[in-house]
Amino acid sequence: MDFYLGLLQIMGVHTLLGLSAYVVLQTGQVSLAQAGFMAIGAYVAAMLTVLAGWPLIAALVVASLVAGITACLVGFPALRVHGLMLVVATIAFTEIVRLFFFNFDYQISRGNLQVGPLGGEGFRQIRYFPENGWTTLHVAVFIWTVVALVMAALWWMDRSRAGAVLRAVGEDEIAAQSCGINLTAVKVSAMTAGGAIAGIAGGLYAHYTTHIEQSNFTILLATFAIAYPILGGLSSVFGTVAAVIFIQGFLVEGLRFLGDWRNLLFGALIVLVMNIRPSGLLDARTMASLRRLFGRKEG
Amino acid sequence: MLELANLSKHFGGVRAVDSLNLKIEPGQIFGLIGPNGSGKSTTVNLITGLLDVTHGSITLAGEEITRLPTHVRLSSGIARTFQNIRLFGQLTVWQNLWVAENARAQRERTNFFSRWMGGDRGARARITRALEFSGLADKADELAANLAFGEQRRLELARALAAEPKLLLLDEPAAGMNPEEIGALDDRIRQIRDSGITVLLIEHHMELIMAIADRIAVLNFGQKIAEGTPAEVQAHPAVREAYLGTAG
Amino acid sequence: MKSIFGGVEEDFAHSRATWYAVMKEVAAKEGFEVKGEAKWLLNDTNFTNQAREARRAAADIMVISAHPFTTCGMLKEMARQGVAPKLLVGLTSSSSLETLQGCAKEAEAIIIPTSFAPVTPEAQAAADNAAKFNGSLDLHSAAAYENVMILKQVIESEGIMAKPDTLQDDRNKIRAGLAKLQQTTGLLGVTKRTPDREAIKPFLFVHAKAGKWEVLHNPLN
Amino acid sequence: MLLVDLAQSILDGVLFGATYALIGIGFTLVFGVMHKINMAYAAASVGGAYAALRLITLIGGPAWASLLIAAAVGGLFGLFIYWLCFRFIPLSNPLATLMSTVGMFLLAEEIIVHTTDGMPQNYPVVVGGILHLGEFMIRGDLVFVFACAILAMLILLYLLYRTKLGTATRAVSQQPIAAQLVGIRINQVNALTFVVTGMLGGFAGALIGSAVGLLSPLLVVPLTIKGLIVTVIGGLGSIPGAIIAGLLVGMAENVFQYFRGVTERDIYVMLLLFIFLVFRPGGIFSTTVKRD
Repeated sequence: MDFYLGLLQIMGVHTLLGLSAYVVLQTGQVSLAQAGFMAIGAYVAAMLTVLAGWPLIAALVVASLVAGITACLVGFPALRVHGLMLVVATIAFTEIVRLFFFNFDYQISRGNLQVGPLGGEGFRQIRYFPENGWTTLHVAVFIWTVVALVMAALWWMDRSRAGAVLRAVGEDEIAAQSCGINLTAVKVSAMTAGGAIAGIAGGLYAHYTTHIEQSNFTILLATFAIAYPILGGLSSVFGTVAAVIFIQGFLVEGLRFLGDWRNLLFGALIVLVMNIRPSGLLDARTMASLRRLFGRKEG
Repeated sequence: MLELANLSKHFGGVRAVDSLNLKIEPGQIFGLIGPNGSGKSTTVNLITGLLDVTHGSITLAGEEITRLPTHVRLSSGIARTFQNIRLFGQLTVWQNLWVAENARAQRERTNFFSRWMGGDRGARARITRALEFSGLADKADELAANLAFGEQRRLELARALAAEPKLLLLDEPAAGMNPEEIGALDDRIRQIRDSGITVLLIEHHMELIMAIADRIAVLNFGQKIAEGTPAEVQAHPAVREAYLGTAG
Repeated sequence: MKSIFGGVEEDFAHSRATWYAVMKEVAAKEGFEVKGEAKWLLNDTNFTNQAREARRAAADIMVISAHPFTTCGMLKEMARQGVAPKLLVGLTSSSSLETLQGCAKEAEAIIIPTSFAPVTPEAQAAADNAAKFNGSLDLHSAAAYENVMILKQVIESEGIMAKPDTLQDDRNKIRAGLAKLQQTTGLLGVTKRTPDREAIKPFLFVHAKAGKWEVLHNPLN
Repeated sequence: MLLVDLAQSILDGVLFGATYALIGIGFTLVFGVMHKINMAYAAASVGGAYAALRLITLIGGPAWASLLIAAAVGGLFGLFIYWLCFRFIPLSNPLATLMSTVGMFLLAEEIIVHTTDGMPQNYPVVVGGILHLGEFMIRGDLVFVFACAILAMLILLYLLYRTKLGTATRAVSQQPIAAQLVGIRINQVNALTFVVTGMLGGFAGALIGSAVGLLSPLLVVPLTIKGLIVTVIGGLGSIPGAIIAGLLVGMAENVFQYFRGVTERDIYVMLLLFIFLVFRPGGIFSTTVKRD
C-alpha cells in the first residue's frame, strides 16, 4: 500500500511540474527552465522548514513566490529569443541553477548535527513530515489537494479570456500583437505562473523525498516537464494528468516486470505516441467527444 | 484621422517606402493602390508598428504614434486584417473575437475581472454584433481553422471590428473572393464607414476600390505618384504609366 | 614512496568521501606528503588540466577516486602527458570489468584495495556459475553476492516461512536476525561485526594484469 | 610557470573544442538549414560510433576504417530518425517532432546501455602523436579532428550551395509549398538531408570517441548540450560559426576551470551562452541586430 501511495506522491509532483510547463507552452514557448524553478522551490521551501522552522504551507507559499519572481526576471531576457534559441537559453538557466546548488553551502548547527544544504552532498535533513507525524497517506492526500487546486485554477483560466489570449499568442504572435496584445506581458506572465507552480512542485518534492541534491534537477527532469503536456495534449489540463499517468504509472511502474526492456520501450512508446497522436493523447477532438459523452446529451 | 509625414522605410539600400505623405480624413474610405512591390504592405506594417520607421512620422487623431509599440497602437484605435489570413486557428470563432475585444476593454480600463476572466455583458453583446454583421453567428463555436476560406476572411474582419477601432486597415480583403462575395464585402465596407470608422483599403481589385473609395493614393517604388478621387486618379498619366508601362 | 596525489570525482559523494575523509587523512597520518588533488566531474571528457596538475605534483603515488569512465579518461590523458607515478591506486568502484573494458592498457598495474573478491572456494564457484550465464561476478558486483548470502544465512537461522499470513512476522524476524548477527561468511571467509554493526573485514589487494584483475595480496593466505 | 600553464590550458581547450565544433556543425545544419529540431542527433552520432566500434572489433581492420563505418551507420540512423520522427508527423506541429526526437534520444541511449551493459568501451587511437613545441604540447588527434571539421565544412558548403540537393534542401526548408509546386519531392529531399547529416554525425561520433578514448552512454547528454550551445553561439545555420563557437566553448571551459575550479566551470560557460543569447541572438557572425 505504501508503495502505491508513494507512487501517487511522485505522480502528484510530476503533474504539477507538467502543469508548470503547460502554462508556458500555451504561449508557444518551449521552456526547459522548469527544472530550475523546481530546484529553487525545493531548496527555498526546505530551508524555511528545516533552518527557520516555518510551517510547511507558509514555506510552500514563499517557495512558490521566489520561484515565480525568478521566472519573471529570467523571462524578460529569455523571451527575447524564440524557438530553439529559447530552448537553449532555458537549458542554460536550469544548468546554472543546478550548478549553483552544487556549490551552495549553508549549514547551521542543530544540536550536535549540522543541517542545511551542503553542495554536492545535497540537503539531507528535511524531516518535516515524519517529525509532525504525517503518514504517507496524509502526504499523498495533501499533495493531490494542491494538485487539484492548481488544476482547478488552470482549468478556469483556460476557459477565461486570459486563457484565450495565451493560446492566441501561442498560435500567431504577429496576429496577437495586431489584436492589441502585449506579447512581453503575456509571455512573462505565463512564465511567472509556470515558475510559481514549479516552485510548489519543488517544495512538495523536497519534503516527501527528505533529501534533495543538485542531481535531482537536471535537463532530463526539465524534458519530462515539457513531455507531459506535449504527450498529453495542450487542449486541456487533463492531458497533462493523463500523460503523467501514462509515463509514471504505466511506463515506469506498470512495465516494471519487463526489467531492462522497459527502458527501451519507454523511448519507443513516446516516438509511437507522437506518430499516432501528434497533438497529444487528449487532443481537442478527443476532449470534445469526451465532453459529449459525460456532459449534456444533445439531440 | 491618420497622417503620414515624410514616412520612409529603407531595407539596406532598398527604399521600400520613400518620403510618403498621406492625410486621411475621418469617415473616409481611403484607397491605397499600386503595382506589386510598390510598398503598400510595408506602409501598413509601418502604421501598425510591425516594422520600425527609418524616418518620418505617423500621427493618429492628432497624437504621434511613430515610436509606440504595436500592441499599444492597436489597442488605442487601429485594427487591421492581413493579406494572407492570420487567424488563431485552434481557437473558436467566438474566442478569436474575445481576444481582440480585449483591446477595447484595455482602452476603457475595464476592471481586471471582466478584462481577463468573465467578460462583461457589454463585451458579449459587442462580439455577438460583430459576428452577426459578418454572417458568422451560427459558427461561434467552430474552430477558426475549420472555416471555409470566405468565412475566414469574414472572421478576420469581424475580429478587427470587435476591438471597435477608429481606423481600420484592410490589406487586400478581396483577394481570392468570387464576385458575389466581393459584392457583400463592398456593402460591409460601406456600412463600416457609415458607422463612423475610417477605412484604409489596400486592394488590387480595381473595380471594388474605384467603386467605394472616397479618395485614392497610388504608390510606385515606394513613392506616391498620384492622389485624388477615383476619377482623378484613373485619368492621371503617371498612374497609367505605372500600371501599363507606357505613357498615354 | 613518500608522496601522494589524489584525483577525485567532485560531484559524487562516495568518491569525495573516499579521498577526502579516508585516504587523504590516513596518508597524512602515516607520514606521507600529501601533494593535493585534481578534481573533475562525473561525465567530464577533457582532463588536460588535471593531468598537468598531476604531472606538476610529481607524487610517487597517485590515487584515483572515481568511476571507470573518468578513471579511464584521466589515465589516458596521463599517458599522453607522460605522467607515470610509481604506484597507481584505484577505488573499489573502478575494480570492475568496466575499467578493463575501457582502458586495460592504461590501467595496467593499478592496485585496488577491496574487501570484495571471490577468493574462497564457494565464492569462486559462484563466480564460475555467473560466468556460465554470461554474467560476471567481478570485484564490484561480488558485494551483492555477499549481501544475498548474509540474507540467506538469516533466513535459514530464523526459520522464515514466507507465507502470506506470516509476512509481517517474517519481516520482524529478519530485522531481528540481522541485528543480532555476530559473524557472517563472506567472500573473504568469516566477517565479524562491531557492536554498532560495522563489518570488520580484512581487505586484499588486487591489481590489473594483462587486462584481468588478479589478487596481489590475500591476507587470508 | 603560471603563465605557461594558462597558455597551455587555453591551447588544450581550443584543441578539445574541435570535437564540439565537429558535432556542432551537424547540429547547426539540422536546426539552421533544415529548420527541424532533432534532439536525437548527438545520441544517434554516438550510436553510430558504437556500431562502428563493434564492427571493427568483430571483423578487424585499421582504426581509421571505423570512421568510415561510423559515417555509413550514422547515415542509416539519420534515415531511421527521419522515418520514425518526422515522416508521418505533420510539420505544422513542431512540438510533436520535438517530442518524438526526445523519445528517440531516450531510445538510442537505452539501446547503447542495453547492448554494452553501460560499460565504457575503449576506442582505439585513430591518429596519435603529440607535437612538442618548446614548453607546449599539442595533441595530434585533436588537430586531426579540427582538420576534419574544416573539411566537413567545405564539403557541406559545397553540397549546400553548389549541388541540386543543397538547393532543394534550402528550398524545402524555407518554402515547402513553393518547393512542392516546382516539382521537388519533399520527402525524398528531407530523407536525403537526414542521411547526409547522419553520416556527418556518425563520423563525428567516432572521432570524438577516439579523442576521448572511450565510448560511454555518459557522452550523450553532454554532447547534446554542447551541440546546442555551439549551434546558438555560432548562429543558427552558420557552419563557420559553429566551428569558431566550438573552439570558443572548449577554450572557455578550460579557462574557467583554470580560474574558478571544476565545480563552477560550467556556470560561467552557461552564463557566457546566456549573454550571447541576449545580446547577440544572431550568433557570432550576425551583422548588427537587424533593426532598420
